[in-house]
Amino acid sequence: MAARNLPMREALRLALLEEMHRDERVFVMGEEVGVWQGTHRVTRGFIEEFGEKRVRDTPISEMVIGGAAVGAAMAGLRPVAEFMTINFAFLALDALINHAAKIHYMFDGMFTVPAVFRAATGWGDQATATHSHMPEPIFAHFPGMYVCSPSNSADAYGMLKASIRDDNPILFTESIGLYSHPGPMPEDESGDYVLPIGKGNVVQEGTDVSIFTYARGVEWAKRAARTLSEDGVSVEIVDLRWLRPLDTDIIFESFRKTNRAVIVEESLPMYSFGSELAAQIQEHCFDYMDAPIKRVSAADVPLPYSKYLELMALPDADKVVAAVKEII
Amino acid sequence: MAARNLPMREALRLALLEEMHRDERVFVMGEEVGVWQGTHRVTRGFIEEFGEKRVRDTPISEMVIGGAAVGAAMAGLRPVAEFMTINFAFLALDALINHAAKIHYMFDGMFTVPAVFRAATGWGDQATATHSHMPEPIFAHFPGMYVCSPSNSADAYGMLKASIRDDNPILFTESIGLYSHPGPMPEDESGDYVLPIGKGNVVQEGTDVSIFTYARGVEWAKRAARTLSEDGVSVEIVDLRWLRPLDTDIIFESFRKTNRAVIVEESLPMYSFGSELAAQIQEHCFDYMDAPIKRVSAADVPLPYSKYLELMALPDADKVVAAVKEII
Amino acid sequence: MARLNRETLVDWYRQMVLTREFEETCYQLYTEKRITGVYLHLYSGQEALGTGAIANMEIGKDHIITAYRDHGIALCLGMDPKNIMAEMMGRVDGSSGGKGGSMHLASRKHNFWGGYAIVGGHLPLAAGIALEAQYNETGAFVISFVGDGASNNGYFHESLNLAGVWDLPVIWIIVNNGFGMGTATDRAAGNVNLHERAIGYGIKDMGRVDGQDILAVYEKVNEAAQHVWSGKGSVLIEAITYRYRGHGVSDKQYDSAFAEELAEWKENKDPIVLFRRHLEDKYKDISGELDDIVAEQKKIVEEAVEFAENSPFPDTEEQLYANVYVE
Amino acid sequence: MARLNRETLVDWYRQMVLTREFEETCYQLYTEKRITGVYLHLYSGQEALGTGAIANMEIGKDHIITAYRDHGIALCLGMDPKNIMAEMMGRVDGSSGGKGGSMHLASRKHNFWGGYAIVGGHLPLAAGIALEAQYNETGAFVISFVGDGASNNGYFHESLNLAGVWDLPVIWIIVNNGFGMGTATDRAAGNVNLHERAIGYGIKDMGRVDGQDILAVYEKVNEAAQHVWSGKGSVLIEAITYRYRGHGVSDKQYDSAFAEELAEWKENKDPIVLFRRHLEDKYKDISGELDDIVAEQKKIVEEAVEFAENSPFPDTEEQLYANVYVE
Ligand SMILES: Cc1ncc(C[n+]2csc(CCOP(=O)(O)OP(=O)(O)O)c2C)c(N)n1
Ligand SMILES: Cc1ncc(C[n+]2csc(CCOP(=O)(O)OP(=O)(O)O)c2C)c(N)n1
Ligand SMILES: [Mg+2]
Ligand SMILES: [Mg+2]
Repeated sequence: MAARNLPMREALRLALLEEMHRDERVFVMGEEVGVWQGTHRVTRGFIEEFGEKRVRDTPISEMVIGGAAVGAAMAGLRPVAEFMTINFAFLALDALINHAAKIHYMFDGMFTVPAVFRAATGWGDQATATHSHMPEPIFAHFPGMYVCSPSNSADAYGMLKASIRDDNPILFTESIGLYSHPGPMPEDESGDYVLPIGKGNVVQEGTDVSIFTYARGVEWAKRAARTLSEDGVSVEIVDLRWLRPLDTDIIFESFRKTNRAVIVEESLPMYSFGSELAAQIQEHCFDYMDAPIKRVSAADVPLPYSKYLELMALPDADKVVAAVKEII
Repeated sequence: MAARNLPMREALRLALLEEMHRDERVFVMGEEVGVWQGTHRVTRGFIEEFGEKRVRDTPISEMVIGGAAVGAAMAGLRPVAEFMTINFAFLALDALINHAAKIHYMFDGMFTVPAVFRAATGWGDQATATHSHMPEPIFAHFPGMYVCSPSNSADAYGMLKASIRDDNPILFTESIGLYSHPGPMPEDESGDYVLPIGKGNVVQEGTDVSIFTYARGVEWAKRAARTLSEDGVSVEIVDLRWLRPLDTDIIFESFRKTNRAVIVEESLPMYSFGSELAAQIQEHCFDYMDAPIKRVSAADVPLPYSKYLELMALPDADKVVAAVKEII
Repeated sequence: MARLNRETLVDWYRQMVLTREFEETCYQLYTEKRITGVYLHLYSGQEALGTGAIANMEIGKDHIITAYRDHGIALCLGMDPKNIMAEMMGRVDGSSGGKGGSMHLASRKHNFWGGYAIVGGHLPLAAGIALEAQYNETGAFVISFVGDGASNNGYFHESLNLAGVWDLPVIWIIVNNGFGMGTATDRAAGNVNLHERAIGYGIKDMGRVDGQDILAVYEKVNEAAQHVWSGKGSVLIEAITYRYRGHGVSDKQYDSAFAEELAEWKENKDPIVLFRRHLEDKYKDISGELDDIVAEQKKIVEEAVEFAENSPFPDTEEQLYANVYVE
Repeated sequence: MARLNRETLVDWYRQMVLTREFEETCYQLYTEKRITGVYLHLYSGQEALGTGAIANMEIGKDHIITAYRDHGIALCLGMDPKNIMAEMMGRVDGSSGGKGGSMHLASRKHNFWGGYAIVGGHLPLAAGIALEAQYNETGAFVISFVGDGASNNGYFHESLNLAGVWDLPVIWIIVNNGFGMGTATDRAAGNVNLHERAIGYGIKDMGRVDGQDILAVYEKVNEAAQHVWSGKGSVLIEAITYRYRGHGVSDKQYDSAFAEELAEWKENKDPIVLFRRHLEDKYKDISGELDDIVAEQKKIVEEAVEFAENSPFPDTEEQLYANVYVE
């Protein structure tokens, strides 16, 4: 029996739908999640199915979206709060970092905060500087909250289920560029396909160079690998999935095999995902390094509106190929 | 004529005082900067000297402290806005990153935002999780705003003057642990001692290992260097001063000489200062690496209140010594 | 301040028609993918508000700032439609060099401090700009538009309270067009009389105004300006209006539910129709002149499109990295 | 709900005395460096507010949350002074295992969701906790204290508005003690009648109450509870009070300017003195009993200190890394 193909948005929708049916305590809240059917259609049909009690439109109030989800989670509910885009979660940084992520520790385990904060992330459709971010690294800088971003439909499904069932606060970001991207769903249709938190995934095995990435970067890496294979370069692709906890085991194992790495991220370059991975690898795999580790990131500018400028700033498969060629 | 010694708070105060006298457009705003004389006494006596027009107490409203400074700066003033501590600047992340840092670019140079955002930073006096951060890296992740933190009185003086005179938005953080720390002031008493933006400083030359750090880390590095010199290890200490622009020249030059490095930061370890520096060094000085680069950072936990736990979590000279010994 | 003679009124009509023409052309261009990108928020339906408020400004002295629904503001201020259209298309001759796009129009010359895309994000900027006016005693005021949806955001509270404490010269105008995206005002605000929020900040509550009636808007804002000039600080006005093209051009599904409501507004409360009727009542010979104006505005917009499409796209590394910092 | 018989009133007296005794002991311990760290915010002077409000709660059912000035709340709820004092000192027997300290007291058992140190940060938590009560129809309400200073923060606006839109069962009590750190209320709020902010959110404006008069506080909050129980959503109360020990124990310079004002409050508006006078008027034979209570509370606090100082400091790696995540 062939597994279904679903766009990532539908995979997310299905996971959320099933979890809401499974557990009465799960509810969604956020801007436009109800009557408007979800800005990204992930909650399409939910308000009709679950009613206003469990599908809660909020005012444009990110601080209270973040903080009320924390309070509700502490008190025993399991909120799935949506930030329409991650850019608006900047307004909830305090609620997320100083509250969601710290309360369990600060009261030494007295309270738990089983909240999922969903947010559309990424850029590339001329949304201009204030709406063009992939800032997971700044959230993952802080301990206490998990941070992830899936690269495909099956992962999106299994990671969202895992996040909703976990007792920790989780920032779950979803690449806007992947929402409409179709992909095979897991064979397991039991409703309990739950991926382990903090585990990366070897998307493709290879021997000459490792590409470490997540979310939309996986697509660029795959395309780059195809091009490179024509030149006889064998690429291993590792999708980290989680920025926190970070699966360093999978990174080190891959690197110790290939001895070369390129890190691909849609984020800005500095104090970022690529920085941490390169730092970890050189520290823990020093004797395995045959070449410097390269990073492919967004251009280090506030992102521009105009389409060609934006394209120049965005990572892509060609840039990945070029980076690999520098170290092969 | 011997230069004066001043605690860092007084050096900052003097710089601000002189700049306010020099330029009518400069004014300060923030919580408790006026009547209460500044939480950290940096604006002591200012309201008496300059009056309420130029020394403006604000409500506890970080979003508008950040955003009103942006507007005032765009319109032609030169605000020095104070966040009582950097923790509260989390509430102003959007004002700082999506507004201060982006407006010049987004309107292609039409507006400038010559605002300085001062904030006390760092931890170590049992202020507990929500008040214990040194989060410069998450602000420096984004282009458009400069980010710095001085390690001593003379630098504090020269860097604050430079920041006030510069036409870019600048996040200027000040280690709470250094405010009372006395240090020599510059010989130059002209009032125009202005340090260049984005230039680091070799605090101490050495040949065996480079310690890259900033702010309070310099003190730990110096103490570690003294201990290590007893074992015959010659340590070079580089104070980066600026996280953005980052002085990569000074880093690479030092590393190419010593071939070994330890990075010391009061920040949390992941997606942080040490990550970026290690990534840069391995990429640009690969052939000079004799050992993995080590990082000494805060423990990866929301910081605890209790004093021994807190001490365990905090970097110190001993931890720096231990890290150096691992790679020497 | 404008004098309400025939010339002025006709000019208001011209501004409103220009805006409508411009916006409907943008809509068309977007469907043809000649304007690209995910966001385009049109001002159609709200023309009386921008025009009537701005008529009280001394351009170049007083200040104005708004959110992303900013085309109408740029046009009423007198920015050249050519550069505005070039900005929509991301061209080098765009008012922001193509870097800002539809949501980020601005003009230093007109003291138009920009359109902003983070809901509420421009409100503290308005306070800061007003502080400059107060600090330097320029006698200028700031007009800051605020969406009904935006009025529920923390920025609103902190900015209006600061304006209250510091007596800042701001005319805050809530643009209550009934919705923030798909959420009706009463589902987002605990009290739908948004103007009453002024009470909490000790600023003057100026109540509501019919945002479709340009004369009413003009007078209300004029009264507000008197208050601000007298040094008594900020005022809050709530203007009732409607957006004809939904939230943004790429979001349509929801608005179908409100097709009737929209038809009703277009039919009975269109600000341009109402004002034309007023002008034709007042000046019996004016119809021909107004027709000419309509034709003229169509031409201006056509020329703007032509200009914009002939302007090159920025596409060099140098352009990409220019103006990250002031060097 | 408590019945106002002699036993209840005497218990209120006991709670207030316990709090005062506890706080003044903390002050002493801090000067002796037996309590360490930079922050210690005492509740002295505000005892009637915590006691009178909490008297309306069904402990374990209703909820309460507050800011860092939280010792009095913990004590009135009935948390053991021993664990509270151990928390002040960062010991393993502290109510938060020594990880939270003075600003972060809490008790799951008492539905006390904590003291929080980011101004305004706990207000959305209050809304979320109330949502659980509404969602699960528990019939519980939430008491959320809000500083006068905190009422100017964006969190306040967004939280109270959400409470208004969703009719959440929260009794919001502004603790107007005249200052946020060194800034007097009227220098921080555009309208000093802070309770009037309720209007903007469509929640019930219950005006002011004398926060030094425990009976008035009790009654006001009781009336609030009736409103909330009837399903009509939130209310806002503004309680007028004063802090005797300044903002925090380590900030003193400013308060000297207000020495006279403080003396005046202590002299004429001390909540414990006033209530004792009331009890002695009402029950002619009560003085001895009250004296005994005072002595007893002193002893309880002394024992708490002893207990705390005998509790070990957490100091292992395991303790440091415990409870970052739920495993
Ligand atoms: C902080 C933030 N949250 C959410 C959004 C997404 N968003 C863009 S416009 C909008 C609705 C704003 O409504 P309103 O203020 O009434 O303005 P209108 O569109 O009606 O002119 C929303 C939710 C945003 N841009 N910024
Ligand atoms: C967001 C934030 N800004 C600033 C501070 C610093 N701060 C701590 S308490 C305080 C004053 C709060 O005053 P109020 O709300 O009136 O409470 P009170 O101390 O009078 O009980 C300030 C400014 C903080 N903790 N959090
Ligand atoms: Mg609206
Ligand atoms: Mg107060």
